[in-house]
Amino acid sequence: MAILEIKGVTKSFGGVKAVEDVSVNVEENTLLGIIGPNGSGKTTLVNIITGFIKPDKGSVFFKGKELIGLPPYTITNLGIGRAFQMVKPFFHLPAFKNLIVPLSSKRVRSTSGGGYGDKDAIALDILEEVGFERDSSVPYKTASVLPHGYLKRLELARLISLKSEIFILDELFSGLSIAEVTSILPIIEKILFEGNTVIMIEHRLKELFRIANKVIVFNFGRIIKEGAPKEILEDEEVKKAYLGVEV
Amino acid sequence: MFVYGLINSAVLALMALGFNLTFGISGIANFAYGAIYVVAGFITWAFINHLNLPYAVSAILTIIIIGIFGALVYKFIIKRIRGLVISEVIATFGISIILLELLRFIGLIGFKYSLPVFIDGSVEILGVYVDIQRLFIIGLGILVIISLYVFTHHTKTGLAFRGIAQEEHTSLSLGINPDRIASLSMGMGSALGAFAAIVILPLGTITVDSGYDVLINALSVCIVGGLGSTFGVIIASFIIGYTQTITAMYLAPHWTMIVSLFAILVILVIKPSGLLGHQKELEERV
Amino acid sequence: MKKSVVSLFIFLSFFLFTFSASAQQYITLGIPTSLKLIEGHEGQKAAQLAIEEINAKGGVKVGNEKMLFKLEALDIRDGEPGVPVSEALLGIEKLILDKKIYAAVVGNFRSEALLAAMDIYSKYKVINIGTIAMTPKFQEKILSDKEKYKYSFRGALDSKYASGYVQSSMKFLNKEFGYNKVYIATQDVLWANAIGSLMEKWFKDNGWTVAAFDKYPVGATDFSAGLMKAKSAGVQVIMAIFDMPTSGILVKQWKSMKVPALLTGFISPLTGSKAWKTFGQDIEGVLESVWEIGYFPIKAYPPSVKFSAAYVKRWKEDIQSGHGAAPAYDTVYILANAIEKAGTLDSEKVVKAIEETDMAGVVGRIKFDNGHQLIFGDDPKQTACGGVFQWRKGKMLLVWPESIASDKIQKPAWMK
Amino acid sequence: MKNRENYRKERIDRCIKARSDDIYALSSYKEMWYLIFPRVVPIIGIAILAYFLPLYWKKVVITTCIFAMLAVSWDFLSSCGLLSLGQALFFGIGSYTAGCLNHYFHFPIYLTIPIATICGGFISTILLLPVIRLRGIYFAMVTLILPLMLARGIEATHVFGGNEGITGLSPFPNVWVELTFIIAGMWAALFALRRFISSDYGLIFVSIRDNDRATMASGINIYAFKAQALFIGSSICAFCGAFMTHLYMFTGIPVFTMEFSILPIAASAIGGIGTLAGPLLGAFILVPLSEILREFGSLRVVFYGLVLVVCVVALPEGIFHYLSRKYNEMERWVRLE
Repeated sequence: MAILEIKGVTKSFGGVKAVEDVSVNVEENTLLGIIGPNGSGKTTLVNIITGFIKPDKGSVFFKGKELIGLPPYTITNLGIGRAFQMVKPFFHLPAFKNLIVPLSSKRVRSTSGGGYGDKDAIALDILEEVGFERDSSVPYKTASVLPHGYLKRLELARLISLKSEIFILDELFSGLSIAEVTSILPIIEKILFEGNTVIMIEHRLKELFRIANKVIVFNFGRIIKEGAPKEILEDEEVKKAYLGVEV
Repeated sequence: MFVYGLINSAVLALMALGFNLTFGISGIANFAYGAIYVVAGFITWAFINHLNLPYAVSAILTIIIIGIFGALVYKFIIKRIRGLVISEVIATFGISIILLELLRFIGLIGFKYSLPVFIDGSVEILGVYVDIQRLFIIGLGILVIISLYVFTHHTKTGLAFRGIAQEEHTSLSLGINPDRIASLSMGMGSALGAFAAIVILPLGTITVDSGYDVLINALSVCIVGGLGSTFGVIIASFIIGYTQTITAMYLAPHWTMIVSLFAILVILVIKPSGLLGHQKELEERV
Repeated sequence: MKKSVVSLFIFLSFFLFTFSASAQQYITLGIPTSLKLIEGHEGQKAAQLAIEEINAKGGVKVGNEKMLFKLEALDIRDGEPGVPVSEALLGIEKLILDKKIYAAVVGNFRSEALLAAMDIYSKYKVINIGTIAMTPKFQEKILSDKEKYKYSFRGALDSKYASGYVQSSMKFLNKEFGYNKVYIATQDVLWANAIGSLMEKWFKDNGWTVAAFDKYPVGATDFSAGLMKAKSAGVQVIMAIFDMPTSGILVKQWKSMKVPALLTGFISPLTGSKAWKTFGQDIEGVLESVWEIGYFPIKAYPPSVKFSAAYVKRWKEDIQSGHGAAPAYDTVYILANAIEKAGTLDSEKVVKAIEETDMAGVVGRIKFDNGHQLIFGDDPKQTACGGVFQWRKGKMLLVWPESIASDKIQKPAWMK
Repeated sequence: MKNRENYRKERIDRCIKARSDDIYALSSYKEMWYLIFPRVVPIIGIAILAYFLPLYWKKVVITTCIFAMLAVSWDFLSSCGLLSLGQALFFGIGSYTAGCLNHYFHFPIYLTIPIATICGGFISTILLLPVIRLRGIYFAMVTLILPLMLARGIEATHVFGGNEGITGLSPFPNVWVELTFIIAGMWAALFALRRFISSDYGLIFVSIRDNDRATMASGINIYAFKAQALFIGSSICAFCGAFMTHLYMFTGIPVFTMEFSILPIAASAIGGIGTLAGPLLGAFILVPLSEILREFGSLRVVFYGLVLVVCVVALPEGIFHYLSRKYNEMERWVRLE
């Protein structure tokens, strides 16, 4: 059974249909890639799944439970973690303290027995996992001075510390160098290996297609193509939508 | 009642437009707006009574002086703290109390300060007498709105205004100088305030305290209308204006404030970004 | 730049220590009020005038030595909207503790500030004679605990007496012209509401029809709704009680909307001689109350003529406010007389002496009642006195009370 | 002065602070003094000042402390992303609660103040609960409107003494009690909040201000946290209100005036937003300053405005930030290579 079912979701903003009648099933422990031109409704769909926007129509089921109408924090606590496209960490806090917030969430507290363990240590462990050099000063630096690459890693670390089951990564690779992307890819593979599900919205098609199990293509708020990466690559309609973008 | 509700709305709209213009373009909440309004009234009064200038000349001079003053305030004060919203508010509020209390200190208190009306007399409309000045307010209000529209949609500076308002960074890359635009917007906002003062003040006397009232009025109209939206301001001033008139008519005048504040509250709870601020809804309400 | 700001602060905080109380050679009188509002401003000038007169004669005799008066005015801004009462009270405490005032005159502006200040005054045992705030709650509070609040007096009119004067003019209108429909508009503050409700009751008891009774918040700028109500109800009299500057708008709107009713009551922008300059022909025939006589010369009562002349001589302009200034002048004399009579500065004894005061002042004969309120009546030779005047051709003609009136109420020419 | 052409100014942090704020590696008394100095000196300084000043200035210190607490509470709320323009609301509710308890039920002063503190916080939170979803200036507008509305409401309905308020409430026994009480309250509020906000639990409040969406996406019910913050912040203000009520034996509509909302913000802007101590410093500059300026008579408010503008423009970061930077770093000239 699909872990996440999206059924007939529609949302319009003042006459513009941002998402129109979208239905997708996400299978457990797979990586779903979502691609499409800017403004085609990908982020809106993510906002709907995570509860930030209420759709006009349609429903979303997580393990058979309806998500529409639940506030974002409840959805997060159910196990759907979401990384933002525009990274805005908690700028006033040091990097490792950034993780104290998700570590204080209901989900983490209930899974770790409600105790107040050494959160700082857990946070530092997770940061090391996503590539913060433990023995350097980087994890202790205030988030506002961290470089872009580290902020993206911090987003990932947040989802890991939440013990999410579905990782929704909204353009995680945007603005990163090839070297940085290659160093983050293994982390995503590890997340998959641990039995989690990943949904990636991405413009870096090359990297995405290497790890994706299934890819859907958005244009004007609709799914125009759905299939294995290979099929998508060869599809004419997709090429037209992505005209000018080298695949 | 219909007519006076209309007038009340027009007065509110005129008061709010200047504040709204500045805020909409440069994001500066000009808390000195009320003070500028009052100062404009006194300057015109001084021109007429001490320099014996004709009314029209002194009005135009006042508008120009106040406009320049607004731009200077931006250049010397606000520019240095641009982006620190709280500091901007505190600084402009500081300017406001300096201006108002200075006026009070000079001794501009009492009941003798009032501007002459444009044309004396009154006409009967729908069974009630309305003085011509009030009709002027409606007419000039409409005129200002139309000319603002033309300005922002058909002139180069106006288009630059809209550009900055919508996307500051992109406009920067297109060679629009945001400081120039912001100081212009401050200047124009203040000039509009002065204009409103000259049109509205002949209805009564010029008092220092009304500076604070004007600010509160402008602020609430702008918030209800959705900050920065001209059409929102118009609609909001109609809502608040008519609410006030109707309450005063059928309930009692001392309920007007409560009812209009309550209306604002309700609108904020239902539609937090104001009536016409829907594109920003997500940002204002999580 | 930054350094200079910091050093400015250090300098200013040193200021704090350098203040020390000045030695008390004078009898210091404090004026805690809103000096920037007209009643407070003119009250201060009038008190100043009285003090200069007394000092010119060598001062007050306390026991065997003569002492001079000194005035300490402090703007506590309590009449302005948005100023918390605590700030006003702190100002009063400054006068009492820092300036070591012996007594306070003129006093608080807003009624709630006065009521709150009474506790402060009784705490420090400082005599105070207020001449601005008009709430009748003042006497109630004094009578509720006479021993505690005995230091507070009021040398001016209160709302009850005020409505008395309005009533007499209404009686006259009713009798002479047969008017019996009225619209009441008051400023939504304590004293004005008190007058308004007293009047409403009186009107109803005396067979008048009250079309409506509206309370306008301070700072209101639109009175059209009420005026329309009045017009459609066909009232002949509009009774307005206002002391805020924007109430001038009421007059302008009343005129421009052509409401065929006589404007009466108390509208502070209309009380002074400059009103004619501001409003001109518009206010022809308006009936305006005078809370305390004396601020403009009344031939039938010589002290008022003398006072107005002295005031104009000293300050080069005449008094604009129909409330507060003339009694402030009297207050200083009340204090001076009481101190001389008591022969000491001991406040207990001086309070006693003030209670027994019986003298001829600018506002009439001065006597306090049991609630420490100045007694008002219809004849300045018997009691203190207020009145009603009518604006006619740029002149203020006193029409009430009859004992000193120079003219009779006339129907304005444009009234039917 | 030597020729500085080939030199540049270098600023280095004094490296006494370890990696986080609560771990210190102290090796000498000097370093200990260095840490304690900024905390102890103001406490002792204000205490000495307060107890030895003439009576009137004691009163000024009391008022200053009240405004300082309001400012600290404002800064706390703004640290939690709740921009409030209505400290007067919380203050007024506390004041009215204490006043009513004392006047109608004759509760003694040592009961009214604690009850008003808790109840005031509670009532304020309940009142603002419907709009807790609003952000930024929209929340601010509501807080600005509510006190105005309450004041007008009391005026129109004549409840709780209506227009003239409730007077003749029980006073404090003497000025020493007043002083000790409010100064202790102020320091307690400041240090408790500073500690609280740097705790793991307090971090969540700061994170809401930084990015409330990311906080929600971290599984935190931000509304519950905002309500808690509101309760804490408004309780402090309610305490001030209750205190002021008994200080002046009076409560009435003026407790809702704008001054109680604006002065704390001004103090925070001058002192330095986000530090909690900064607003306190700001209040200790502004309120005594305004009292000193009484000497200037009517120009007082003008000067006051002038100081506001100059401070904000000259030191936009706030005095506290400036001082703490100067205190925690050394400057030296280094030769350019």
